[in-house]
Amino acid sequence: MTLLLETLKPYLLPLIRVLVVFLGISLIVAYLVYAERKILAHLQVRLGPMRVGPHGLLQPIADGLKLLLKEDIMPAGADKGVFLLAPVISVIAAFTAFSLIPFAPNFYITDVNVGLLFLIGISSLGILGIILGGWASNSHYPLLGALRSTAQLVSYEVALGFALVSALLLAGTLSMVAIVEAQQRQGVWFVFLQPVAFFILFVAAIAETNRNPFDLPEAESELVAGFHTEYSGFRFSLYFLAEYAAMILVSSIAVTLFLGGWLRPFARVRALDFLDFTPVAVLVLAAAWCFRECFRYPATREWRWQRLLLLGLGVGALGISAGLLLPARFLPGGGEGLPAFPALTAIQGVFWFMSKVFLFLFGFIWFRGTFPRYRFDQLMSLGWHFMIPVAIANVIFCSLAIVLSRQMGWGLPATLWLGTAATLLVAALLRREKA
Amino acid sequence: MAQPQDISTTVLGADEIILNMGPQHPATHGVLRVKLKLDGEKVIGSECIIGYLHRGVEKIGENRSYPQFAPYVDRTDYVAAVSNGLGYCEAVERLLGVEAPPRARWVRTILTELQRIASHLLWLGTHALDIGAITPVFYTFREREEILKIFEKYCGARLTTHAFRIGGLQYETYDGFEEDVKKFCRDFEEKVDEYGELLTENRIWVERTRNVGILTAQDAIDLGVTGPVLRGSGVRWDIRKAFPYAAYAQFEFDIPIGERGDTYDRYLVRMEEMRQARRIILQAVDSIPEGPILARVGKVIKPPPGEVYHSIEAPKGELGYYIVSDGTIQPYRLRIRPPSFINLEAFDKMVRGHLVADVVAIIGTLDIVLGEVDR
Amino acid sequence: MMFAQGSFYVLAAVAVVSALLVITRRNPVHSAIYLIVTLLSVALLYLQLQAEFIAAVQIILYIGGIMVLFLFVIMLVKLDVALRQPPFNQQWWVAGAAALVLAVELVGVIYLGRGTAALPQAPPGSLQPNTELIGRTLYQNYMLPFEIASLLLLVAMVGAVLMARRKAS
Amino acid sequence: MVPTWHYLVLSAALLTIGIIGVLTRRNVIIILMSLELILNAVNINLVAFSRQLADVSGQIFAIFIITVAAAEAAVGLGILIAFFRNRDTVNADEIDLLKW
Repeated sequence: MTLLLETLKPYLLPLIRVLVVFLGISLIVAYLVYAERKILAHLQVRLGPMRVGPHGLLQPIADGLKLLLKEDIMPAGADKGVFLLAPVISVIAAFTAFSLIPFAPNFYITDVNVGLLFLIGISSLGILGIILGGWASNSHYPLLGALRSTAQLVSYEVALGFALVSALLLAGTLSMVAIVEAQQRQGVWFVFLQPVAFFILFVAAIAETNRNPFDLPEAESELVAGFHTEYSGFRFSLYFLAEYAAMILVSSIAVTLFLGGWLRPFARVRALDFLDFTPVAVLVLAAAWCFRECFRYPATREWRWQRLLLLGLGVGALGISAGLLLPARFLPGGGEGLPAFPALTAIQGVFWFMSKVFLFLFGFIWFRGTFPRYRFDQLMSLGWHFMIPVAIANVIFCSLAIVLSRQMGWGLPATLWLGTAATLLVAALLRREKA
Repeated sequence: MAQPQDISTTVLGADEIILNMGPQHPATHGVLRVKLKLDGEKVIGSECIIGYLHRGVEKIGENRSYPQFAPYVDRTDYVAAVSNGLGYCEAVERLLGVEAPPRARWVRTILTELQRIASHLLWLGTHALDIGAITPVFYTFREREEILKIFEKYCGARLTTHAFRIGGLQYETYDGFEEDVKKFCRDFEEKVDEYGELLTENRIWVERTRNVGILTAQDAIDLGVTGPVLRGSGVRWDIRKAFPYAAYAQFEFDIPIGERGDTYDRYLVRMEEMRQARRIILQAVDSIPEGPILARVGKVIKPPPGEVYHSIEAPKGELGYYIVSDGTIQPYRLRIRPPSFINLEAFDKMVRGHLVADVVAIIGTLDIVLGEVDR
Repeated sequence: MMFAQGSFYVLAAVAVVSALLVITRRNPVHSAIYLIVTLLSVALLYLQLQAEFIAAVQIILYIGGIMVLFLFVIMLVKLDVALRQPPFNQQWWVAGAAALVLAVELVGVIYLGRGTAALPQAPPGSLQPNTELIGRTLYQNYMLPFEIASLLLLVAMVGAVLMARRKAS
Repeated sequence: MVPTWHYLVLSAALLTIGIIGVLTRRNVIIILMSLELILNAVNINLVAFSRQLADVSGQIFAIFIITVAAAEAAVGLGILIAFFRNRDTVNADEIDLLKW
């Protein structure tokens, strides 16, 4: 028994991390759907889910249950094995990739020296799930959706790749952890040195995740639901999970590469150290909102459990913030060698990382509420005639700038901005040519 | 002119597939079924299959007395019930040889123009939804709701209003009718600009609608399309100006026309029509004359033998009623010229050579209502 | 160590079995799926050989690129006719016999030469850092082949576009 | 440590399977896939020897081979599509005319 434990010991901590990350991502996906519905609703002068739980907070659970209980329909003439396999591929691809994301300096599953390459590779496996699902359904709409999807993903992967290369030029490494550390060392997030690459990455990320305005593979008004038209119940929810996990994934990649990963904004400015207390402030605000809503709900019997839930949430948030503010000297042993607020310090990385990711996700949702959908040929033309040339120009000019700054001893940021200006010139020329 | 061929019998090439769109599809505006012959994603042939909502309205008309049939016309173009009612009532009035009193005509004009705005709002929201902008539909429904509230206060119904009676109006306007209409018009001006902000200048919107579904003026006339679809092709033809009915002769308004006859032009035409409708309403509501609301038509409506064709400019185009009377209380034959049905004829001409995504844009821009197509 | 060896045999078995399935399945989509399994296990073998870069390239290019292309083409061509025809041609037994002879020969040679191939094993970590090493070698010693390869890709791209393009009728 | 010749045996097995596939299948798509198997078999050899000799050149050549594989797949599938358009078949034994 002890021998077994000894053998398993090195695997225990990674296993716990894997579990925490995967469960966390699943939970975030569930509430991302809720957030999307709520944000879209408020953009569209309506309220969104309000019934299940206070402000519909339990809606994701109800949705999940509903999906799980639905009948798993197999279309006649479908290729059974492939049909069952396809959504699983998508989910596995989306979730495996998270093992390479550094959420905090001390919290990541693994870090390999070709991390970014693996990340792209694994996430590109997700295409297989879409294309096989579309083919196996034995139906025209999914097939068209799958064809669109493949062409779109493959095309925008090129632009995405070049945008990533621009960041790699600055970091000089493929390891995700080292990329963030490079930004820490250079004292500037790469978004300020490579705005064009960041923009291209953002647009390509939207295309890669099939989100509006590039949501052609599942364009509701044209292809009903695209590649997952024939899927229902549990298997549909797998695709759903994969899609939203992929959104979080590309946001995480963008945050790691361009927005400084786990770094706090202005990490070097000591005068802004009070920003370290932002998690506490957020929690206290959330608690205050919970209490206010609790009193705004009608004090009748039928709302009782909803008010209790709000009260519980508020108290919980306050409790967590109190725990975060637990000073080190109250800990057993006096907290020797620990920072002043150990819990607060421990969650800093994850907090800032996830905040930036949420910023991205909000952008995704905002776009969905704003833009019409591109047509397929326009999407392709945008990708090949605009995004890819600009991305290549950016790589060329920025590598030139880096070489120049090394040779001539010019300041790196200024030279890079020069390169960016040249790229923008190319972009303007391309646009004019098109018009 | 190319005849729509029966595409299901043609031999398919290597890259060609037949795609069945509808009758249950999110973007066919009801139960239109379109068979598309695709080369990859390019449409090389199409065939519309209609009739899923056929209720035999015209035949029913032969078995109902004139007033009894009036509620049925509400249910043809069910998003513009007021306009349908106006057309029918005026047709029967012409058959009878009576004219509605001025007050009734003024109120009729106001309500029909409100209905035009409501119908265009519904079109705008769903059209944008088809093209992938999911937000405008909620904004347009917000304004449409205000119009429906006015209808509800006026006659008690929101959708199938049955607002008019043969010979005039059944109900006097309620207290505060003018204020409600004016308030709506005041609010609506900036709202319609708001939709413009969301779409008119939007790159993606312009790219999706420009040069899509071009219908030249000659083709439009040959196919007999009417309404905004015809005007979008640059033909200045509007029955409100050509054969004024109700009280339109009294008011100033412009007829917007397009230049290229593409989907974007039709969009602009309809947007401008909403502004013009507002203009008409504002003129009318300030000058509603006093007086009776119902002409003397007698308790039993029994037109003399004869026939009449009367048409109005409904939101979707020329809505005509052809009624043959044999002197009894029921029409001998009643025929509705539905604008949606005839505009749908242009569909095949417009979609050829476009992509699947354009098909939904073109269905949207034709602004069809299947209740009216199938009757 | 035991884990490493065990995983090699497992991966090798998976690769061979799914390779066999690739050439025996009637439906090309199933073949493609099994080929993806083979390619994935080969990629994992590369990882074991401490060639991380090649492993990543294998996944990105082979699975994310070439196999997606294969699947894409399979979807474009109609398969219903091909599925009903016999999957093997008439000369299958000749080909099988010849291939078998080849296999025996290869394995024999490898087995006989296993001693001569037993050069001193490189110590672990000798090819690290893998990516930098490959990058330097590729751009310093193999610059010309690299450029030629890029030219090849360009030619292939133009050729493929030309082939697949429809005749303007 | 797994001896190098085990990798060679694996490579030989994949090579043979690939060759059988190329020679016996009628479907051109599967023939092309078998070619990929053959190229992979070669790659395994290269990478295994690169490991044994502690020389990165083997991996470089593996990259070149993957490049060639990509080019070959693109051109091969392009030809296949063109052929399918004209003849409506993907069978290798029906490709028996030099000109169509």
